[in-house]
Amino acid sequence: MAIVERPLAIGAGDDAIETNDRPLGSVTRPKETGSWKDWLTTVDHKKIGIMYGVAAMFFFVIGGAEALLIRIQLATPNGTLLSPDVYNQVFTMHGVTMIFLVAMPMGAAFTNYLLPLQLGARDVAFPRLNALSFWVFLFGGLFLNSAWLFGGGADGGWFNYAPNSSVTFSPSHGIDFYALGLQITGVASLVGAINLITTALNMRPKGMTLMRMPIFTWMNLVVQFLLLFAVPVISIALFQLTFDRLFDANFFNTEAGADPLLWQHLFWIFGHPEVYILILPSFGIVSEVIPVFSRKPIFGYSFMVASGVAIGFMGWGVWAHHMFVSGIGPISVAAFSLSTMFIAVPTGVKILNWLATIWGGKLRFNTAMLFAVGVVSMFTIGGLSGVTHSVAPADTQQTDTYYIVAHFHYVIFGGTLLGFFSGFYFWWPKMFGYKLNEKLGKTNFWLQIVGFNVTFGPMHILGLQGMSRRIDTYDAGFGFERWNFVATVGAFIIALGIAFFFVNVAVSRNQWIKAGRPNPGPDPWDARSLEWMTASPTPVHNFDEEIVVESQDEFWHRKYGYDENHNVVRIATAAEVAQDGSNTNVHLPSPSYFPILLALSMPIISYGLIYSLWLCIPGGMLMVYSMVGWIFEHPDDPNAAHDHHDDGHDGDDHGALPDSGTELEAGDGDEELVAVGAGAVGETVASDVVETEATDG
Amino acid sequence: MTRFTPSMRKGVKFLALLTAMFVFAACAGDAELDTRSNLAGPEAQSIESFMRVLLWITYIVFAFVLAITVEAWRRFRIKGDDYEDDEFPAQIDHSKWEIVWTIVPALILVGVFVFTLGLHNQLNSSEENPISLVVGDGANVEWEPEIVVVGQQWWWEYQYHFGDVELTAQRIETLPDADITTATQMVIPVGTEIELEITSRDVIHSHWIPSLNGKRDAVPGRQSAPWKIQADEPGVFFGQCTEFCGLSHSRMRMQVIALPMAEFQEWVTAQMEGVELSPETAAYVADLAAGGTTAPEGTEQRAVDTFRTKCASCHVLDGVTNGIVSRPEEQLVSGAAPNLTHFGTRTTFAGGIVNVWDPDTGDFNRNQLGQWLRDPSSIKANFTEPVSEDDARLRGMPNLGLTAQEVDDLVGLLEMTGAPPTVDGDSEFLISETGVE
Amino acid sequence: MASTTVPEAAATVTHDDHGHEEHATSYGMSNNKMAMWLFLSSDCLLFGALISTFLLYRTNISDGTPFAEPADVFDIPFTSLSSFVLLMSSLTMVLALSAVKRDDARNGRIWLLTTAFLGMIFIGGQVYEFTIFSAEGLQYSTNTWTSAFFTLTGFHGVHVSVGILMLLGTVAGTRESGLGKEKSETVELVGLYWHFVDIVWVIIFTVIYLIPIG
Amino acid sequence: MSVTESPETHHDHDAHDDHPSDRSYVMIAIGLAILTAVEVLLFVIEDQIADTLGVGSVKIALILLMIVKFWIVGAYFMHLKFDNLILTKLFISGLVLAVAVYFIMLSAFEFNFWNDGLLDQGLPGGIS
Ligand code: HEA
Ligand code: HEA
Ligand code: CUA
Ligand SMILES: [Cu+2]
Repeated sequence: MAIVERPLAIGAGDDAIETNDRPLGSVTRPKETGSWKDWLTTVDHKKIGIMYGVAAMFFFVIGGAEALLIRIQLATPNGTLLSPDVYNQVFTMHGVTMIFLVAMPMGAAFTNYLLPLQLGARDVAFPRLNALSFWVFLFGGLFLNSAWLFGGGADGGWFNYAPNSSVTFSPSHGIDFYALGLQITGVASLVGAINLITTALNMRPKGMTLMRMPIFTWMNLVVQFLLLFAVPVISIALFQLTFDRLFDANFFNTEAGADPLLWQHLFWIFGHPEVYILILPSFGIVSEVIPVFSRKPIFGYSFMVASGVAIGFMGWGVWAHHMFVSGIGPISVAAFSLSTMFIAVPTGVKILNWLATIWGGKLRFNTAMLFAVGVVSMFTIGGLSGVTHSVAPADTQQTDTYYIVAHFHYVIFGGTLLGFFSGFYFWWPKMFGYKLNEKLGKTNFWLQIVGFNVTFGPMHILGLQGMSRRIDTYDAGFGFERWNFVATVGAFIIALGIAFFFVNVAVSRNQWIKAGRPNPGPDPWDARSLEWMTASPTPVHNFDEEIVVESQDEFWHRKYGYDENHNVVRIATAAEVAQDGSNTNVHLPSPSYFPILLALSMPIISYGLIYSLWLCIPGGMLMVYSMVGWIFEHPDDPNAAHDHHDDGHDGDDHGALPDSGTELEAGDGDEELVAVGAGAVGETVASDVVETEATDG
Repeated sequence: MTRFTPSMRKGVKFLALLTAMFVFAACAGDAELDTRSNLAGPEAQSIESFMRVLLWITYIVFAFVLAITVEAWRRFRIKGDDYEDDEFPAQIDHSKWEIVWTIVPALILVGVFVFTLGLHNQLNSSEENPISLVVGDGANVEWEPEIVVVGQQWWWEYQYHFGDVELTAQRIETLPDADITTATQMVIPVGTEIELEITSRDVIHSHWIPSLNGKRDAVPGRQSAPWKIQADEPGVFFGQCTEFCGLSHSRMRMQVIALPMAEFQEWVTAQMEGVELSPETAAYVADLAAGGTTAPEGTEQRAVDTFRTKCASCHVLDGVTNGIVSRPEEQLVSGAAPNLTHFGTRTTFAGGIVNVWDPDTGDFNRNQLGQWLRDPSSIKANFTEPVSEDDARLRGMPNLGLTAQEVDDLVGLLEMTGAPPTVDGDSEFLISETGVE
Repeated sequence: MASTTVPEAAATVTHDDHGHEEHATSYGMSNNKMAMWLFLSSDCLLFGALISTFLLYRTNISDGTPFAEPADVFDIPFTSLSSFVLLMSSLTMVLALSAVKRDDARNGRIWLLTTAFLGMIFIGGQVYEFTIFSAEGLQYSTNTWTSAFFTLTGFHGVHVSVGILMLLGTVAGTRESGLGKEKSETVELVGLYWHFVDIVWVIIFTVIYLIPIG
Repeated sequence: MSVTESPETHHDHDAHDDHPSDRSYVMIAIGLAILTAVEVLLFVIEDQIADTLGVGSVKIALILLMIVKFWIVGAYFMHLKFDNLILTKLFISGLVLAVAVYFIMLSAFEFNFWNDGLLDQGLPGGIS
């Protein structure tokens, strides 16, 4: 009943699968993966994860370049590199880019790639929606950054307080791009959250109870819940802002009696859970890396899970610590001060449990481990300065100074980003089939960690010396020169360190190719969780057969047992236990054009809202077209490599199964959901039009 | 030794250095905005003493975490890249330890919170301490020291209301005219707790004098929850707007000048009067105010004339703009421009970034004032364009296209508006350096 | 009842050589259904933000209008009627689902169309209310109250409209393939969405229209 | 979502037969209609009640009725009562979170749930 042409089943058609004795790796065999179109239409969670990572890296270079501009401007007093106007755009776009287009999608990259694998699932619950999330995010990010080409980026700071964000005070279109761009990326996060929660809750194989899920998966489940509930809050705030700016609503119009604190509350109700959205994936990575390289199980698994859940939960009750000086009443201030402080308790549990995991272990300090241990100490610095902010009276001196800038770079760079780098080094062989070079990796690490401390360490001092944030210059007389210069030097050391990462990727890849592409094996680190139980790079279908899970750290327990003295003994090698990825008879979800098309319609509509409502018409048509096409496209290409019913279906064992409508395996089900899912997406974007037409007229 | 050990060593040393850096952070500065040294107000001082404790807690916790990491690295790292099959350290029993490190931090934090509450209450309570002042025509008032602080892009206005005005209940637009209005510079009596009513006319700003107390946002449409400052010694205290407020946020500064009671009284008396002009010019102004159209004679009258035609639509200068109702709200988004009556008594202008009096020579800063009048944006970034096609209002001081002659005249006129306040006759002490360039 | 008959202990990804996958999941329900509920629970925060914004500005109506308080504006009998219509559409929705589950496609279709029709009446009522309001001087940009009110009810209206499209889409999309009981999950999901939109209105009706101020 | 839930537990598998019949759906709808009528009635006679019992009682009554209607639709029309408990948990977590968070937010605005909003009481900014 397809009313739209069925997409080509590249790489997943009969031929592609059945003529290969080894199914495709994710990116390693371009010859066999077919053309670049494959990437545009893929619904494979691994490819999507990798694309998330590449896109995030791309934006990281942009955001990093902006950071370097900031640092050059501030290296000396009365810097003149950037005009005040440009400076304001640069730091705003730096913040927005780094938070929404680097740290969040990088988390999504790891989650997408690893969450199904760690569960032992074949894909996420809704592969096409997954592709949609990615494209929506990418186009949203490009849209946001395209503001530079259309008269300048947003200039209101990343939290963009009203009423400075109104047309009167920011007449350029930068903030329209901000509002609509973040709206779009929000759609991506929301769709992703629904998808991944469903996956983690509902797609676990037999035996994989919640309390056997790896901590990485657990932390990301928490993250997805945070997204699920936080995104709508910022959505509304952004809608209100958009309506104020484009259609003369009065949400933040103080002349009409509006209260500007409304924006602050809504933003931070989202914003604080957001910071835990940024950090928890990294906590998850560290919790995977440290046990492997300590050769010990994680210390206190259930406490680690519980503290992660507790952080996620408490994160909802602390938002007003960003508003201690906004003039909310003293009782609120005291209450939020209290709640904020106590987040240090579950976070401390994590830090100390990691230390206890290391303690007494057999520590292999390779690059992944170095980065992970780096997180433990660097995040602690940031967390501790966070505790000094949580003391509301003290925060009245600190807030909006570089002391805050120091805090959040320590937690974000020292926590989130270092964690991601740890993850790169750790999972690279699983993703791409070769290890990254250790020597270059260590150079990367040391440059990064030294540069990072040289950059952001001095900012503590600057802040306490009274240097305000978001200032484009400072005078020589205030005593800020020395440390600002040091910080700038540090920023370039970081840049060098990160350059080493890129060099490392290129060099390692070349070495690997030169060496004839040796396979690192399924389990290069003697690791513990299920993603290591299949070939490297991960075959398209993930696992050859279903894994029945019997314990936490299932893979490890298949490799090792205990002798009568309760000493650990090896009972099997990784190669014996792991699956070789040779199964060719696995049902795969089929690629689709509609996710990318649907995603593409959103920036078009957004340009239309800003520049000319006429453009909304083709945008809207594209949206409707792709939604309809999506719904009527069979999620499974009948030509794809799989047998349905016809060969050897032993229905009796399984009870009476309905024919359709309840086909629950991956790739099967998003038909109905998208009617709603896409409806919701459409709604979010389209409703500004409908909305104002309904109300204006 | 594995090959990465030397770099590890370096790292450890580096981290130790880093810790040391933080510990000595406090010694780094004697800058005007420093939150930790040269504190002159009891609030700022209490915050700092608490901060010192807090920082020590963080140093200790961090040192602990770092020490364990380093010690673990020292003791437990293995050489080479691969494990022997029999190397399986046992896990420590965890429940007991987990309870320890749930409870210990919680106890520390309970302690911190108790002191936080105390300090919080101290900062948010206010005491009654009326002081008696002679205002206007020798009338004596009991003034409960309360100053209205109004932020706008990109300068601060301070209003002193000596009458019986309920400040907290009104929006800034509906407040009656203040008895004294200053810009950029708040003058307060020493040793007295001053209550601040902080608000804004356009976007959110934040008022911050680090030596005296923490900051408080100026939110349009809201009166801040009460905030206060107090200076225990005379002096000039710098401040900076700390909530991002647009283009010239970095150039939105202010000063508090704390004067001993007697000097404060003198200052008040002087501020309650208009500018002192020569009798002829005064008569000329009176004539103009009554609707006369006499042509100006001499520099002073020419300056008055220029001010009345070019400046008075936004600025007030008591004694010069008599008879003119200035309507800044028609020309400016913020709806306010500084009252220039006592321009000369200030130490800074242009949002606190340029000195009125040259700190080296003590002379009136004619050059920069002239520059400002010729082209304000060259000193402080402004939006030079109107808001939009249908809204012609501006943000910041426009370029009025004044001739060199007019600029000179105006500078001369502004120089007549007063001399900086003094403490024991020593005005130099109060002219602190500020400003770009 | 087929939709939930799932064998115990069935797992997700059985790919035995000859096997048909088990269509079963950890919680024994379809992914679609769980996803729908997740979406709805996330929508609670969406509407929560809109409702709180309205509450914050709810007395701020006098600015630029001849009204002193919201009670002067609302036409309660009219709104009660349209609320009633929406509530009854929930009934027709469950009846549709129940018919589809009985494999009674004909009645299923009728009830679905009735539901959509009732939804349209509700939307019509809302459009009418908006027209009246704007004729009385309550435009979108008049004051904070109007902005908040129109945005809240407008968002709800958009939700209802999307629901109507989904209902009509379900009817249209099953013309060829039939609305047999294998489609009951589709109908169920549409129904969940529809009922949610209904309960949001239950809240809006009480909190915005009925609860007196003062 | 409970941590202890194992994937194998499927709670209400045999509960399906308890699904309400069409007849009971109609009865439920009638009940809802009656509740709505009571709500409107309360609104109409609000002044009388307010005189004797205070405005607060009208509000409490209306809110209680709202909750009951909400619950009925959720439990029966949306099947929460008969479906797997996990769905109820997921939905309730969003609902409760929304109510709690926005309640706290409005309280921080000194929004008084039992009296007016704050904006007509002069300037915002105060103690809570
Ligand atoms: C990854 C992101 C991330 C994380 C994880 C955190 C974690 C924390 N943050 Fe941070 N924060 C940000 C990102 C983050 N923050 C950002 C981006 C901003 C600024 C936004 C802006 O203004 O632009 C900000 C701003 C910010 C403020 C507002 C400052 C201001 O503007 O005035 C406050 C105030 O309380 C705060 C507090 C905290 C606290 C208490 C934690 C806690 O979770 C930290 C807990 C961790 C520890 C405490 C360390 C480990 C614990 C132990 C070893 C146990 C022993 C400890 C003790 C006994 C104390 N943060
Ligand atoms: C994920 C979050 C994240 C990350 C990773 C960073 C990374 C960095 N940040 Fe940023 N920052 C924020 C989030 C982040 N920041 C936020 C939210 C704000 C607040 C904004 C606001 O106030 O609104 C902020 C604000 C902020 C300020 C304050 C601006 C102000 O208040 O005026 C400064 C100042 O130094 C700064 C510096 C840096 C530096 C030097 C880095 C470095 O670590 C960057 C290192 C990366 C690179 C250098 C890129 C590497 C690229 C290459 C190696 C390729 C080479 C390419 C070229 C040189 C073109 N950041
Ligand atoms: Cu005013 Cu920043
Ligand atoms: Cu926070």
